[in-house]
Amino acid sequence: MEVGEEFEEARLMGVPEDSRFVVDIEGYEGPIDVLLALAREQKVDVTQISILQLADQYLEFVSRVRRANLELAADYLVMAAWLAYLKSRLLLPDSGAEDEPSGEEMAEALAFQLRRLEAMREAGARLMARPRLGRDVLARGAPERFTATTRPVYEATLFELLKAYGDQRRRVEGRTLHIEPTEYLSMEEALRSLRGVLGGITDWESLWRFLPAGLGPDTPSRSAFASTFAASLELAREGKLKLRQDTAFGPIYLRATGAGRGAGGGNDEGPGGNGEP
Amino acid sequence: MSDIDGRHLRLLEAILFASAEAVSERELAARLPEEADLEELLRELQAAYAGRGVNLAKAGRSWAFRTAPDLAALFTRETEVARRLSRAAVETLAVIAYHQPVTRPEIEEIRGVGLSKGTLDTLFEAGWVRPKGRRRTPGRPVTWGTTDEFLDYFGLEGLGDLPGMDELKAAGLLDARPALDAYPMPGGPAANANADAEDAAADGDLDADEQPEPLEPGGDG
Amino acid sequence: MSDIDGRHLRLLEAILFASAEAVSERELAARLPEEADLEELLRELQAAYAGRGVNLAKAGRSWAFRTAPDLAALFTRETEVARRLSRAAVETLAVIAYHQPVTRPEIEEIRGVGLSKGTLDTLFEAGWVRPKGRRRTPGRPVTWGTTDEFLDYFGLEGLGDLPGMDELKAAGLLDARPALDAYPMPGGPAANANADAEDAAADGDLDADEQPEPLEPGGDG
Repeated sequence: MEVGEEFEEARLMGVPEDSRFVVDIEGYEGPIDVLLALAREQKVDVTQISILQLADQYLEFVSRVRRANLELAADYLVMAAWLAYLKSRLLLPDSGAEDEPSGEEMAEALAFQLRRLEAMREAGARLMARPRLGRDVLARGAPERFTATTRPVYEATLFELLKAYGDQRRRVEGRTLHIEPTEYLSMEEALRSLRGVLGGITDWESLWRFLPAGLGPDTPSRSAFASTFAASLELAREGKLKLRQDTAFGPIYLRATGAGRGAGGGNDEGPGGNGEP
Repeated sequence: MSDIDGRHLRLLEAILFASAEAVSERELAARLPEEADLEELLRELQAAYAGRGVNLAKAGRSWAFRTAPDLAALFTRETEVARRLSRAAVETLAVIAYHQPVTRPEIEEIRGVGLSKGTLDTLFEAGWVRPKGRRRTPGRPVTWGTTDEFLDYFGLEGLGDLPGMDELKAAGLLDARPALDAYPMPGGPAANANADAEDAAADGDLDADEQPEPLEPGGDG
Repeated sequence: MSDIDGRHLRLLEAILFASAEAVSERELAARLPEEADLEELLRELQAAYAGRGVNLAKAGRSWAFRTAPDLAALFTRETEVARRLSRAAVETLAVIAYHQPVTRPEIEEIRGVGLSKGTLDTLFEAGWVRPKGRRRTPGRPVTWGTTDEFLDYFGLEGLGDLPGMDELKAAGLLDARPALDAYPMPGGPAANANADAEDAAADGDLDADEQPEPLEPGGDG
């Protein structure tokens, strides 16, 4: 609970005023936090920031961090990619795609997110600045109870109730724990699944349509995405399908090459664990 | 009255109110501005509270606010001793809330320990649980469930407001161990309880006299 | 004023005075004679204590005597160490207070970062937030809101008194409008958080009226 205090100190170092930028990503809670800090640097009033400039500042921030050979969490890179995309959308004429938001809409969404977060930070600060019970305002120091008779009144809080349930479940589960395999989609499974449908893909289709069906609800979709994507690369390498991506970070399409079907079944020459029975 | 400083009076009132014990005149004097006339202030304050629900009482050379003695009789519901529930009782209550209708042996199985005699009694006495019906299994054991008073006391609109396991976990009330609730309990009613829970509670009405099909679907055929 | 029963007023005063915690209107009503007009009594009592060293403060639907806020500076000696909250906890508390009822994914979406483990836990344990109900959206996520204790702690009469509430509302900053991740962002901390948010927030209040299935609880109808 006190962790945040440390964060706050580090944070101050991350937003220096001089050009000798002290790169300290530890100080930030995430990419949005960095963006907000950068926006504050840019303008005191968050409603007036330039999103384009902000995108540049963020990308510069990320490249500085990487130059310093610091590891960046994936979230930061994802945001960088998104901002690069947003930048291109803002700079290039509208492609006219119907179902996609315009660059301006995306920029406005980002600005809104930043304003809203800023507003919540301020609200939190104002809340904490209020007179508080036990510090500025005092309660009755000597609460009285009448103990003439002794019919007991039991007390418990909802928190205690839920905590107790959580604790006891953990205790009991702990005693009879059955470790089940983590649900994830292996590369082999993805390959197998993709090979199975390969013949049917005669026209360009989005790769994500080929995530295997019947995944458990807990399978992390990222695992399924990653494996299926890797499998598609492998099959492309084998010449069994073609991949296409029209824009950076755009959807990926795939199509079987002519001979697709024949190789589908038993061809196990792929590298890696395909030899597993 | 005219020579009384209202600010001093307010401060004295607040100090006496917030103190856990009677405050001595010496301490009061130390905490009030030097120019304050303590004796006069106390007399004034005592007069202000005379005949009210709360009086300013003097004990030796110390002062304290006390509920007016004649009201004691009216505090009928206050004449109760607050008692914290034992850990076992809280846990048992939680199990009943989450798994109802549930029999005593099932509670024991879920908790992994025997239920001591007084625990259910305590919860029953508190008005939070009650017998709900009987299982149609050999021995026809009584099933237990929570009452409206339980919901009322814990500020729940309905049983549906009890957070689910995943939410308990998300709130930090459960260990971080992945998919804790996905691990089946070995046999036993609890396992089924969990598995069925979702549609099980759909009709929500636990009050049917005779609770028909309980936790083990076809438990004994 | 003439229709106020002095004995009721004294009793109410005594009950409130005797308690360190705020007392809910429900509980007050239960402790007063049936014919007592609680609303009127509270108004009368509040007026009687206005401007004194001790005031009758309202916190949501609960009431408590509290020392007057302007005396704070004079109390430094009594002050207990105020609870220190992490930045994340303060921010989370603000999001819950201003956006309630709000689900965990929505909190994460607004803050742009996942909620770390103990944060909600801490606020819940402090008694400031609690589950309020469930959204009528897929998954029926639990919504969170603040408690009367929260209001009491920060000296607020109601949610409308939250600092800046009106301006924030007017500026549209409390809208459940989808922000960033409604747009194609690959992944992101809260990429899926928003999926439900839209209609979710549309129905605004906790779905008090319908709360069937407990997720886990094996209520087995």
